Amino acid sequence: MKRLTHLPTLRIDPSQEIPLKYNRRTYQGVHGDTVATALFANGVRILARSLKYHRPRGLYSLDGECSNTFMQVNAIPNVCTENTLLRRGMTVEAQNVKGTPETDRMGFMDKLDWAMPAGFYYRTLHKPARIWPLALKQVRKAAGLGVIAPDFEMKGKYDEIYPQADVCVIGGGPAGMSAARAAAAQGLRVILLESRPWLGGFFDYRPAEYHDGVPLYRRARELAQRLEETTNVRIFSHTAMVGAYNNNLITAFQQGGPGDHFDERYIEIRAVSVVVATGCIERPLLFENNERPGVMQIGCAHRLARTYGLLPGEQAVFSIGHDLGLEAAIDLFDLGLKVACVADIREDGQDPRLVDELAARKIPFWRGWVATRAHGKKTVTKVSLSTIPGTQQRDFGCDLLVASAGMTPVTGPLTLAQAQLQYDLHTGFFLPAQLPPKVHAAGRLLGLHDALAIEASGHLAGLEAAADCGVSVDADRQRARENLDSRPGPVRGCKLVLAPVKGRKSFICFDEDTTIKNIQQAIAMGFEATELIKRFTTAGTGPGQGGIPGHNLPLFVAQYLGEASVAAQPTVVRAPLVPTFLATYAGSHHDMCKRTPVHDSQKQAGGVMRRIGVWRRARYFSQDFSCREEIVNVRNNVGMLDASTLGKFRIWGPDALQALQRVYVSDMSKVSEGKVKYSAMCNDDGCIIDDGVVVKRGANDYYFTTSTARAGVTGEWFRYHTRYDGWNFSIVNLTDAFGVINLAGPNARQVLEKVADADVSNAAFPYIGYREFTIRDTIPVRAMRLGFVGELSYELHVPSSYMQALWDILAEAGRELNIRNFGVEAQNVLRMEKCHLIIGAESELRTTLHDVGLGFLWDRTKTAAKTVGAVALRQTAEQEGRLKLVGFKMEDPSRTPKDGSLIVDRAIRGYICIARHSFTLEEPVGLALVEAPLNQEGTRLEIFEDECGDRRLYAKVVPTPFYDPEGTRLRI
Amino acid sequence: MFGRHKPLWGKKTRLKSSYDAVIIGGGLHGLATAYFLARDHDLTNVAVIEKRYIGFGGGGRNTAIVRANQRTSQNVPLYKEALALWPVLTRELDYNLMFFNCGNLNLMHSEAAMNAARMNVATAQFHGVESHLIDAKQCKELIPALNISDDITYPILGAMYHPPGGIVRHDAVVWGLAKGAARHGVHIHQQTAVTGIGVANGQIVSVETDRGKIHTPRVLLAAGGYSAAISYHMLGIKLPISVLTIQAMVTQPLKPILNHVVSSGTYHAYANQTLKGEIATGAHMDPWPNYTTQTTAYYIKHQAEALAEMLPCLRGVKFMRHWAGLADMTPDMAPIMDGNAPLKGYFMNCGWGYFGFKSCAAAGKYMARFMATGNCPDMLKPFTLRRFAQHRLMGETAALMSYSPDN
Amino acid sequence: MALTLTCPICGQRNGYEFRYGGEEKGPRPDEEGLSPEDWCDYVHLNKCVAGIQKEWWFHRDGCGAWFTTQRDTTVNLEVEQPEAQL
Amino acid sequence: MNPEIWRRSPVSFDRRPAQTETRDNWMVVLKYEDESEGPYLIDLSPRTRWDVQDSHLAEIRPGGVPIPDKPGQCTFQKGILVNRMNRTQAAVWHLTGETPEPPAHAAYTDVTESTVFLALVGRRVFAITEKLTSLDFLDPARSAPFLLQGPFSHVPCQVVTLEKSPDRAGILLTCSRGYARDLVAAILDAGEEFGLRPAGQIAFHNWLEELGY
Repeated sequence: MKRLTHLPTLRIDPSQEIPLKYNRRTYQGVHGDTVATALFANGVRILARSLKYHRPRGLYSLDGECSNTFMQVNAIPNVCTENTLLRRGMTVEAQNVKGTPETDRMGFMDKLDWAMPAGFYYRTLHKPARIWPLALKQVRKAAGLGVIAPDFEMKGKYDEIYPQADVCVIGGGPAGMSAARAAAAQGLRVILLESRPWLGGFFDYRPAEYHDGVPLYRRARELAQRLEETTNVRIFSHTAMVGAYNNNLITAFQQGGPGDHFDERYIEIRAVSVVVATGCIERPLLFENNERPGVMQIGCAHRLARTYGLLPGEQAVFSIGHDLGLEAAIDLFDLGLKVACVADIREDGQDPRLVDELAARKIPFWRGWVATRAHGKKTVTKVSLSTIPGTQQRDFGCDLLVASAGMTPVTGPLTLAQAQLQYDLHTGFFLPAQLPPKVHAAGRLLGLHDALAIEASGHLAGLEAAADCGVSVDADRQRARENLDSRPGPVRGCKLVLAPVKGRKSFICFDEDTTIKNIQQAIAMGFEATELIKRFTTAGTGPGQGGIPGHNLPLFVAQYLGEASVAAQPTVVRAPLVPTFLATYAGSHHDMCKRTPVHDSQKQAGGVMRRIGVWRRARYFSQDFSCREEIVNVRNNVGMLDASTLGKFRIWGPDALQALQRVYVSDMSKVSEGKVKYSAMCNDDGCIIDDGVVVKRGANDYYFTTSTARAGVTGEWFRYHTRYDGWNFSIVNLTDAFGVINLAGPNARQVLEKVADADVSNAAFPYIGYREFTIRDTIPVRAMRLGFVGELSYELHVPSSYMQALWDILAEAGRELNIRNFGVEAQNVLRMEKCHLIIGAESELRTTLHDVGLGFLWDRTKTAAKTVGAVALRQTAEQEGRLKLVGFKMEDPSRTPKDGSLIVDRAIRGYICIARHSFTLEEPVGLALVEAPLNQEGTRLEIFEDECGDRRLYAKVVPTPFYDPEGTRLRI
Repeated sequence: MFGRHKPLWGKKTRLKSSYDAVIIGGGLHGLATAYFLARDHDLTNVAVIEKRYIGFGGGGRNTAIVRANQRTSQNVPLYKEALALWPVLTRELDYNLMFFNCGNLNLMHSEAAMNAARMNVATAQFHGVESHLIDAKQCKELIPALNISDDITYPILGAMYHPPGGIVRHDAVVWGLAKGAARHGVHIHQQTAVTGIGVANGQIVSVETDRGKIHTPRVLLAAGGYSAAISYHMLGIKLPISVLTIQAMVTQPLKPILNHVVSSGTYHAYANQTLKGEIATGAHMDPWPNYTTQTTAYYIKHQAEALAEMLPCLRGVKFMRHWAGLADMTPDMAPIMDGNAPLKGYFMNCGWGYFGFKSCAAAGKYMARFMATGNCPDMLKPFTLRRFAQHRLMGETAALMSYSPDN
Repeated sequence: MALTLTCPICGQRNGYEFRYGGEEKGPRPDEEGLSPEDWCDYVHLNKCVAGIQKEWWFHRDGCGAWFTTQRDTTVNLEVEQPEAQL
Repeated sequence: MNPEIWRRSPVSFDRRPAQTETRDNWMVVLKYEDESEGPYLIDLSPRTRWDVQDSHLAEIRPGGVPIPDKPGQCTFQKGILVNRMNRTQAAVWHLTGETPEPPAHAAYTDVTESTVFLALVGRRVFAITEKLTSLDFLDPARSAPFLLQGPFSHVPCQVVTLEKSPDRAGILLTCSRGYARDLVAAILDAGEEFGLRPAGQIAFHNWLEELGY
């Protein structure tokens, strides 16, 4: 097809050819083409088949309002080819067809519409019940459009940015550009978003006069150039605005061009004020076969020629309701299109100059006529026109029917910003009755058509937005308002919704193949709210969302129900306003995770790393996940564990003790220097949420530890529970400041005494002692003698920068003893043998301090402290029927039950929190939460494992701890 | 084949001045209770009062997932019965609820999670509900699109696989139950707002609406996310509820790619493919109470990040619609089903959070029995409101609580 | 996001930077003599106001301040400047 | 002190150092090979940082520098940057000079080891940061230096804008030490298109000098 190559409005470069592969054939497009325009240039008219009826579909609009031009591009499904720029190396395939869109073997579906009224699947396919599974398979196969392969890999770079703006202008047409310019002139930071690859909006492609002989397209380029030169305006072109959230958070995504470091990027803008200048799209005209290829909207036909250099057809009929249709007919005629007839729905109100121009070209112009039917099996061959009441009718042969009921404003951004829309009788638009604070609307979407009025309205909106930012613009604003008032206001809109049609195939929603008849069926079944009709008929729920039916559906429903059209409520619009790749939303997505100071050496030593909360930790040090060697080594020799993830805090100040009393269950006034105190924290339910140790380092000055999980929230927990008290205390989170090594095992002292600059003998540094000393004259450590794993052990807190050095020093010192690492799982088994608790493992949401046997930690006399959880602890102290923590051993020691197995009788009575074969005790041991009275010592527990069938395991409740009940090994 | 298109839930009726029972809320639970009151207890002089249109709330906003693999032995039997009711209701209501019995995979990303899941699996099996633990390789066999490599934020170690679950067309449930209830004579009053509840001598006597007063001895509060506010504003009864928004979104429609419901608590994400071919996926809740049903940029991005890791092929698919609904969360993530307390004739069925869809049929059945007989069925006893003051939280979630919206 | 909050220290920020700390219920009740019902009222029960409520927030990702603010739960907007706490 | 016992920064760049020095058992890189002309990412983690908390902050002068009155404000004198965090808390960052002795006053906590400390300086720094955070380092209502506390690459950070001018722009930031590696990776990834490279202490001091500090 020959291109018009010399139009000044072109956005293509005909000299740069780009090949594309479509359905295994190679075609040539040119630089600037979209995939669909390139195919159109090659004579391809049927671009897709519809979802349900497999009807042929072609170019209808160029802005992605429906799925008519959806294809698979480079194995990506559902690519809207009408606004996807053609790039080198593209492979394009039709989707949802058997064969090609031209010869889809599923085309017969179009004849079966009688069997598929609105919601037919709710009323059929289940009788008899056995057909449903079969029908289900067919339904799934038929549904959906494109195909994605399970192993598909999305190529390209996806980025994200979070720019700040005073004013964000949505829409880079004349109004948007004027608004941006006005706000920028006030020195504000302005962001302008434009969905097309260039600025200009509906001026861009039109040769009609702007003012003083300057054509609109030239004016658009002038405005754009000036804006591009303004340093405080940031222009994002080829950027679709997709979301608007409270307080003007705007999201958008931009497609990368040559020179960009991204293929697409997600943009999230926090703006003080927003101007919406998104203009209009066209309201589809409803008639029989209104979506037949060859039927297209005004802008589509006009822009095909003016932007892409492609005449949209040879012989055209226009059935329109807006002056843009007349203008397009005239311009396209001048470019070589034969125009059989222009039918205008409107009886009057046309721009007389356009009417004269039509007459000058001898183009038949019929007022009060409208298309009622497009003929032609696959593409348009003939059109029936009739008068609005349907009294007269005439047919015209043609291959192009330019059809449009009128304009409809692009209000998506406004509704997302919470504007309530109302039907406006003059324009026939759904317009915001009242705009949300700091949101402004400008330009054509308000119904303006006059070029100067559009710019003036943009200018005013820009100033209004500037005023929101605190700039004083009163005088300018007054002038701008007067200027706008001096220009023509909104034009009267065409109200016709439905031509006088017969037939069954007038489509209100293309994507879902929803016809007018379907809507009537839904209403007959009691669905009267538009939103329910939408759900029942699925109109407007397809890929194009409300793009095609958004305006017509509520109008049609209101008219059909005989309500005044002012009562019509538009259906809900939802983000994203333009379908957006998950890849784009995901953006660069940096995974942020904490590493301990010895992360690398742990890994090098064979550590199998696991993510635990915000940290990565070494869980095992061999592929033997029972950790036998690690465990045996700690029991008999000495091992080292990286416990750096423990929460660590300093709390001090005159009221520090009161704060400790509030959150810890014990009497913290008993914390003394040189000794650690173990205690627990509960929530208000009395449920244990944390345990750890506290030491006193000076007057009103404490250092304490929390579990890894609580490290991030302990500071706020203290502040929260003291928020009414006005206490004077300070707290610093030192979790990351110290690495922690747990040096554990009967030989631990032999290692430590080699390197410590202090006496670490049992006498000088006994169990539950706290000491501060240096290692090798250099490394300061805070050392605690604890026994979480049940052996002599030292918990060494060391400045993080020295952690690796200390680790290496200890490893070296312990080399002759064969010291070795142990990981989190070995620790887990070791402490379980000792029945030391891990919160969350042996406790759950409803487990109190009493339930885990730690009730003795609670000091019930310190009521004045109002300790968190104390009330619940008091009220549940003697409560019956609670889940209690018990230790158990197996009747048959050859078999260790799996964690999570149930304790049952005729009902479920509890579950196993943890059970392991103990290498130390040479039999399985475990801890379970069981309903009292099953917690009595000696009780036989019946264990129900997953997949156990009728088999049961049996255990017996035994005293705890299993290992070293006297605790002598901690004290050696 | 279809004959005339008749109104599904009868003609619009006048609001009578007296009903035997008034149900506040034309959602899943309200309509289900109305249906079972009529079906099982001959209580047909019943009004369902709906402020907007039926299914406006959670009924039309949930992502349609059904399952019976909950954690506690109080919950599992209830959900088990609910699951079994879908085919029964399809037949009884003569309305295809489109139960797609595709099975659910709940992914686990740590050894501890696998062990915790085993407790759920064992609980299900103990109650005769099919559920299994499977490893990562088996997950991949079921869902070829799944990424089971180690190079994602939370590598997948396995899953809890629950074959009897799946998805049910949520709108159809609303419409079908409305149809069934109306067929038995229940009046469904849409666009009717309850403005007050009348009490005399500790007994419910009436319900005020913007269309007039209704005398009734029984009222059921089943207003979903709005229940707690109604309870406090109209009766001064505070509930242990926080109302949060929960968001969901769908992609453009695809040919079948996902044949199961897949979810991950760690990623705060779940996904399933609707019968229309869209990937429906949901996220966690916004952690602050509100009644807006606003969506957020944060969550659609989060959701994309999560799915891009779990199901990387979906990076090439586009989100097209994002919405939100209200979830009335209780501290223990289990509902409140109670009645005749603290007022005689006052029944409540709320606090369902985001589990209200999968349970509605069974909950409606037992609430109807409770309302009709005045005796609380054993099935509902654990769900009493009094459990919070009695320090008997249910263990539906194992996670520890701190102060938060749900405490 | 659907929520921004004005931190008394850091100014207006994205709501996800904060942790919600519950409805304002006043200081902790005295421990002794508190009945289970009164305890439950303080710890678990909420008014769930559909309208303006006074509530607690913590600027978790920022300055670490706890503060109260008045927010309209039907539109998710603050209605007044927050009251600073520590 | 044993000089053979090395302290380690949480940051290690995958670059060859060209010039190093030892300072308090830290091995500090003064210059990397092929630093190019910026923008630069510089590891300042060995630099001393103190947390100061007190109900009467006005009475405390860390290193002789007054603590600013209002949260978000900073003073930068004698190589010491003092950032007011909230009503009772300030951060003190020693940017130049020898390692100071921690004051005996209870209000001080040495938090050098708690955080990773980075400088991001040079051309197009804010084009890099806008890829990682929505914090507004160019807020016209604030003049440098000023402190923002908020998420940067999803991690809570303290960020001081030291200079806004496009050519010499620069920020300093700290966050929990454990995030160092992922944070550095995120910044370098975001800065790749702008030629961001790791640099040593000399580049940082040159930059401070250019700014006239």
